[in-house]
Amino acid sequence: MVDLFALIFLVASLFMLAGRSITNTITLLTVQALALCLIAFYLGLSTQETNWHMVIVGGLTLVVKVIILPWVFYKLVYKVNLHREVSLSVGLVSSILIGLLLIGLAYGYIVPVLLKDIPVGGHLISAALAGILLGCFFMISRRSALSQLIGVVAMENGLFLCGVAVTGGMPLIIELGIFFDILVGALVMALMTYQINDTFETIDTKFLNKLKG
Amino acid sequence: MFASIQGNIIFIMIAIYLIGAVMPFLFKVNSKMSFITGCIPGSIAGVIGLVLGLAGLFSTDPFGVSFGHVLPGVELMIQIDRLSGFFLSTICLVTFLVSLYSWEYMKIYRQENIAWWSFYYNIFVLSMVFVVTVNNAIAFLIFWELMTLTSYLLVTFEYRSQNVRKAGFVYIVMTHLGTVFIIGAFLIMSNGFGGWGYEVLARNSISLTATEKSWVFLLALIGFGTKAGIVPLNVWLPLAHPAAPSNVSAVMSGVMIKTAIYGMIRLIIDILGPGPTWWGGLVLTLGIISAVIGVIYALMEQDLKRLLAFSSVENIGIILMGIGTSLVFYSLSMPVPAAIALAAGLFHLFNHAIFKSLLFLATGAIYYATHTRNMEELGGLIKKMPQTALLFLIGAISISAMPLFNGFASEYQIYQSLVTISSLRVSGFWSIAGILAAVALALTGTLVAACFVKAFGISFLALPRTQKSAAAREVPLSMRFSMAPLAALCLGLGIFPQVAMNSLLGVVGQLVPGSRVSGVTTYNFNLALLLLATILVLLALSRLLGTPRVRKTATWGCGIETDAAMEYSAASFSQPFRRLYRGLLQPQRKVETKSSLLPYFGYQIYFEEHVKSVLKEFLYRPLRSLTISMSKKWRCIQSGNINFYLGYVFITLIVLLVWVR
Amino acid sequence: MLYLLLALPIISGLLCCFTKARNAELINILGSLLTGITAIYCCLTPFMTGTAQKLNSHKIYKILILDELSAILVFIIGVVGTTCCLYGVTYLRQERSHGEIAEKRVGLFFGLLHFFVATMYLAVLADNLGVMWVAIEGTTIVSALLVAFYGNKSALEAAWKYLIICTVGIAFAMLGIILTFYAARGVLGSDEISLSWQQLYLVADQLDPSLMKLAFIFILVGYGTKAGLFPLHTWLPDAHSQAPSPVSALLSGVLLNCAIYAIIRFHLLTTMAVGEGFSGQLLIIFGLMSMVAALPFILVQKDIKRLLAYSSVEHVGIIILGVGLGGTLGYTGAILHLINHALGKSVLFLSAGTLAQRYKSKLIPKIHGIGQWLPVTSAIFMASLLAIGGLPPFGLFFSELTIASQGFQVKGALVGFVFLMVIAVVFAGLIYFGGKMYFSDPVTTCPSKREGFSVSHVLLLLPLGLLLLQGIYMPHAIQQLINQVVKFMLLGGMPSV
Amino acid sequence: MTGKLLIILGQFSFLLLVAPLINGIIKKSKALLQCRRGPSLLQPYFDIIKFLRRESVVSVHTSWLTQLTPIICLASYLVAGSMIPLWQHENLGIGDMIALTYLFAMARFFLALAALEPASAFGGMGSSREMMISSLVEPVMVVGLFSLAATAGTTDINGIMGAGQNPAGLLTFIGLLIVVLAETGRIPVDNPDTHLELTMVHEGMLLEYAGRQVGLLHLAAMIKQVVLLILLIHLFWPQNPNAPVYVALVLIFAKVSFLGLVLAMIESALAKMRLFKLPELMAGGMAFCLLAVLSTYLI
Repeated sequence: MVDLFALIFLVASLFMLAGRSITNTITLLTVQALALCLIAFYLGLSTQETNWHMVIVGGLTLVVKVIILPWVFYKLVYKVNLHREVSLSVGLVSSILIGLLLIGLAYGYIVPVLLKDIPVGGHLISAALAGILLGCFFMISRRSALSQLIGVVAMENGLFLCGVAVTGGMPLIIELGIFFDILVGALVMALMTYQINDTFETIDTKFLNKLKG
Repeated sequence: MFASIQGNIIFIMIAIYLIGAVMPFLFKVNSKMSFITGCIPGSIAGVIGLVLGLAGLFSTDPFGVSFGHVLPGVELMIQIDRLSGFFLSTICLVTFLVSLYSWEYMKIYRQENIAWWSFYYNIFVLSMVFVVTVNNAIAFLIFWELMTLTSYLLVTFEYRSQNVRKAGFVYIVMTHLGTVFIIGAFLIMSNGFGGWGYEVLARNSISLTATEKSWVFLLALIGFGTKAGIVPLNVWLPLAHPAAPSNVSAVMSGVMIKTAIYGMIRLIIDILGPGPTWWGGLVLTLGIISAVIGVIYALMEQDLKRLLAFSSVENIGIILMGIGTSLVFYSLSMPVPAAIALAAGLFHLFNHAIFKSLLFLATGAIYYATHTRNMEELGGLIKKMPQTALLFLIGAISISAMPLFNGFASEYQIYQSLVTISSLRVSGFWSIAGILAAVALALTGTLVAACFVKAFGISFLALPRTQKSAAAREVPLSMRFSMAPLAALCLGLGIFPQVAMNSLLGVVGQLVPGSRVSGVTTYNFNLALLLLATILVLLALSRLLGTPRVRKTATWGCGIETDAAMEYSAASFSQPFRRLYRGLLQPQRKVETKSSLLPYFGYQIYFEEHVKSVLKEFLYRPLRSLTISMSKKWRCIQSGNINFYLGYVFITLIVLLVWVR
Repeated sequence: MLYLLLALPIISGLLCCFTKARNAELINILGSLLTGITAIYCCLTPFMTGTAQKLNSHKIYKILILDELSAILVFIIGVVGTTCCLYGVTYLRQERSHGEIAEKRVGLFFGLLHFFVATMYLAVLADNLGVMWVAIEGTTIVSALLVAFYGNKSALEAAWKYLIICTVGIAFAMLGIILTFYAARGVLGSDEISLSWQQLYLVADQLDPSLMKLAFIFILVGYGTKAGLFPLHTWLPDAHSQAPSPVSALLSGVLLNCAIYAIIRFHLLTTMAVGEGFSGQLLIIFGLMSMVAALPFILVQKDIKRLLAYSSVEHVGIIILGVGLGGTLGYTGAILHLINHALGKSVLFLSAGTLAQRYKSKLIPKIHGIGQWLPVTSAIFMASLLAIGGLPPFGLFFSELTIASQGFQVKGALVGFVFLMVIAVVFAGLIYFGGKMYFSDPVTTCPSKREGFSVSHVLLLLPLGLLLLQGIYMPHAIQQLINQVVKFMLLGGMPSV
Repeated sequence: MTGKLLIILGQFSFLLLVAPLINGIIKKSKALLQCRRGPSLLQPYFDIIKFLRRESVVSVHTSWLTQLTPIICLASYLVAGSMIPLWQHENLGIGDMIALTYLFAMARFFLALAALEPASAFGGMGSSREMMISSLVEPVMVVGLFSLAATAGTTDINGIMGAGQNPAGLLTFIGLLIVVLAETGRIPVDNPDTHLELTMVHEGMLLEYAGRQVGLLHLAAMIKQVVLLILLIHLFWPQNPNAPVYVALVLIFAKVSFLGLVLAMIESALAKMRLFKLPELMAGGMAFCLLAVLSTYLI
């Protein structure tokens, strides 16, 4: 059951690489987050006495990552009205291939080789690592500030999944702090995206290349 | 008890130097008081230091004072043994006179801020004192760098001119890079647990392997060689010395570059101990190269101070010849000749300190009187400033090693060592090498003579070439007075060299174990006396016979009235040498004749000839441009594209993940 | 006490945000002074009492802790932070007179400045890995706002790169923390304790090596990004050059040190878990890489603040190298260098900022004859430049020498020699540009009147004096403290009692 | 002490008396070789006395240096001569090769300075060329003397008496003979008789001198020549140490005049070289001396 959600998560983060449309990307991000909080709820409720910690975390995810952030992003998209990724730094096909490669790396090298003697819950952790790597690569392959922002959140999702997978969630206070951080960070980035849009009349970071040497 | 008294004296000396450094700030800048408070404490402390140095030179066991642990694992302790004593007395003797001299001399720099000058100057001297007296590697390095820094600030004192800035930059960069090698040498010897004292290093160095020892030797040679200005590394010297005010260049050339020799002796002979023979051979070779090349370039110079700077290179070469010879003997385990050779080297070091500072000060006097250092603008000064002329002449005679004067006394000793090395027949190679070295020394000697005939003859004799030198006046008394003792020492040590040699043998006896030398055959002072006597007798005779009538007329100028334009100029004096050594100097001449209406009458000739510094052309400039271009290429990694930046992070992560197992 | 240390800057920051410029300055001065005093007082306690000062907020585990290592950092933040906040007043006045910054944003500036300081305090005081992570992420966010403060194109660009790159890095760091947590939970069981440094150090040798190796790699990449190690340093020159000078001073003087602090802590942990060699090896490699890679940028550089930024990269490399080499000398050198670099570089940035303000340009060719126009500031600038170049009588010479000697001992002559050579060449670059600016004729446009001595110079001279003390005569007490810290590190984070 | 002084005085007077005669002999024999009658043997004496009596014309640009130089030259050559023991070979304690070399250098130094003083181009040219030539000659001289000194193991002149009496010594002798030619300013290096401005070196330096000074300088030059010849004899062709005084003196005189004849022959056989051909000549001399060294040490 968990593995199914993990699969959804993984597929979502892979497909983010596939499309040019930013709105779709945001949808995929939402799907990712949704899978995430489902996993959290499942882990929390499947056990005979409910693990409230997990439930709370799941709820937070639901609020922050499934509702608030996507909403913010959508607004942002309409504000700067940029629905399609203007320019990629890595071509779609090649980025898909690289994405598959990264998944391979996570599944085939990091977990079985580097973490071999550690009993990990299913392939959650592999999925999480893959998610993080994919998120990072997503940022590399996209040029627009907005996509990079989305990439950051995607990585955070991967981190979250990893936390859940490995440790069944960090201590609650930390968890809260992290959520707060992500929220503020994302908002600040969004703010800055606005400013960039105002100042440069575009959010394509290829024009942010005046500082060099 | 004795030591504690000495300690107090040391404290007092340091205090006086510091007073000299800060006092001038209290007075209105460039008021008379600031000059006095800047220079007089320096000279007083110099006297005290001289006394201390002599005490150390002749006392059997070292004395000193500790300042406690100033840094983690570093105890700052002044310890004056014989070697330190010798160098301390040299430094303090010269700086004492220079400080006296500066008091008047610095007045030509009124527009600058004298307070800063005296701050830098006193700290500079103080750091030199520390460099030769501390017994701890870290402290040595700290004060070594402090010395470099302060001297850099002194060199760039007239920073308004472009050349001075350039000179200062080259100077500090070269010496700083040199320091890296010195640090390397020290660190190879130090064990990891912060053993920094000399004796600790000495203990460690016993356990070093032969290759490690050789590395230490090479690093030390390069590092100190940079400061001393041995030939491949001497580019800073002819730039920095002329850039600094003359009194400062007197100190730099007279004593500062000698601290490098101190470091070499301390590190290689005292701490590191004997090594393979090729060490000595290398030092000897470097010495020969520096001596010959240095003097050839000196001969080409028109600027008096550049000439003196190059001749410093040459003299350092001669000193190194002495040291190298002694290293050879040392490694062949012949302590006695080693001791004598080393003493000879030290003796020449001291003599060079004396006459080179004398010459620089005299040049400063010329600059004071004429505001130029270019020989082509001078001339006829022997009539305008006779006493300065006499002092300069004495310096010139001594540096070109004429009998009766100290330069000859020390070069004689070095000759003796070379003869010994070839007559002991340790091997055919060394026998021939000794003779060849002697030949090189002889060649150097003649070239130096030529060089200083030019220096004195062109700038002091014949007619003044420009208005500047025609209007010259004799410099103030205090300047002449502070030069006189140096001249007196030149003559005195020339006539009684045994005194110096024997006390130096004491110094060497401390360094080279088992070298108890009773006395050494200095060249007999009967000769000196005889020569003096003969000269005097002949003078007396020519007086007694009564001079026949003397008619004073103008010089015969082929029928034309002679004027300064017809004199032999400095450039034309050195022309034969330029032609002789064209392979090295690569002179480029450019001649244009512009004829006016008639081809035979009244046509002007434009002539210019430059010599190239081969080192600069073919070593330093390419190196520099290569570095710059490589850096320019490398900058492209900071391309300004954020995707790349993220890519760097990502790739680093992947690489590490792959690397980890 | 520690809570006070956190509370003070936050309070004053809040106050600043919602007041007029005039009062904001006042509050800023008061707040920063108080914070500084508290910091100094706090950082002395562990040495006085000899034990780490713990604050039991929650019954089970501690949020804040002040042991020897963090005390050093608190000291640095105290001194440099206060200096920068105070200097900010003069700086902003200049900016306002030039009309660079609107009157009403002054309060905001000081507020953010104080929040920035607060987050850094939290980062070094946190006993909990998670809290520390949160704090460091917080510093990124706040300081990004400060970097973007001017709001012009280049500032925005710098801020954006800074934000994005550092966030990505921090994310990796989080992954490392999670792995550590997992490894620790295997030993310590209960959740909360297993993220506390104190507890971790106690059980460090039982942690799973392979997990810790992986964790350390993520940590290194993560916090390394923040610290500006070579391939990850790309945000650093942009941010440092575009931020207002007091902020650049804080970034380079303190923020980098916070990241280094995190790396050091994990290094100690990993060394005890995995054994010698692994993490040290990595640190040595990264340290050397950073030094060598920063060199060319320093040799050919037009922008004075970028120059200083790259020299920061180089110095971070030096510190990291020292930590990696380890041993008594290595750690002593690293700690001393941490302090010295923070002091010297902040002074350098502040004075350079003033120069740039006066000449209305950050380009070195445009800045002539500072020696004659601004004698005092330029003297301070040159002094700190020489200090950063590693020339005696300033402290950096000694710390570099110490690290170098450890290098010669541990890694053989080559590493040590490369290390020294790079430093020397960097010095050549610095002195070249310094000389260009100092020993040249002043621009014709500059007013004839020379600058006099003012209170802001005293502010700059204070750290410089400390630096001098570090280089020539270190009081015995301070040497004791340093030894204590080094002992602490050698024991691998155990309290040294 | 007094004994030594007497010996020294005796040597001085011997040199002073013999030197002009030797010069006369050389001149005369040269003339005869060139099928001229030539001046009388005593002509140099007359010249010197004439010069010493004549009024001296001094340039207004000169200073005390010009007055002092002839004295210094004469003194240094005399002292150099007194280093080489002529009869009883007891150690005068002053004989030393290096000192000898440098005494010559000293005389040259002052002469070159004095030549620069009267602001005329000829003097300058003369002195610069003189220094150049000396920088070529002196190394050869040193390598020659040192190869002998090293074999003898000392630089004391008594110590190395007759050190050149071996096959290697012959090579050294040739080398040193070339040195002597150069040092005495003879063809092929310099022409003592010319007064054509552009070719003179030694004469060029004396150009502005007149009267007593020039007389002293001529005398000094003659003494230098004799000293060099005596040195050669001392090294390569010494006579019995404990011969009575008059025998020794007579022998010395004979040998010196013989060498003078040799010089005369060489001079009349060769033509003057161009200035910048001299390095090759000196390289030849150097080659001989080095060959000698190699043959002593390697064979």
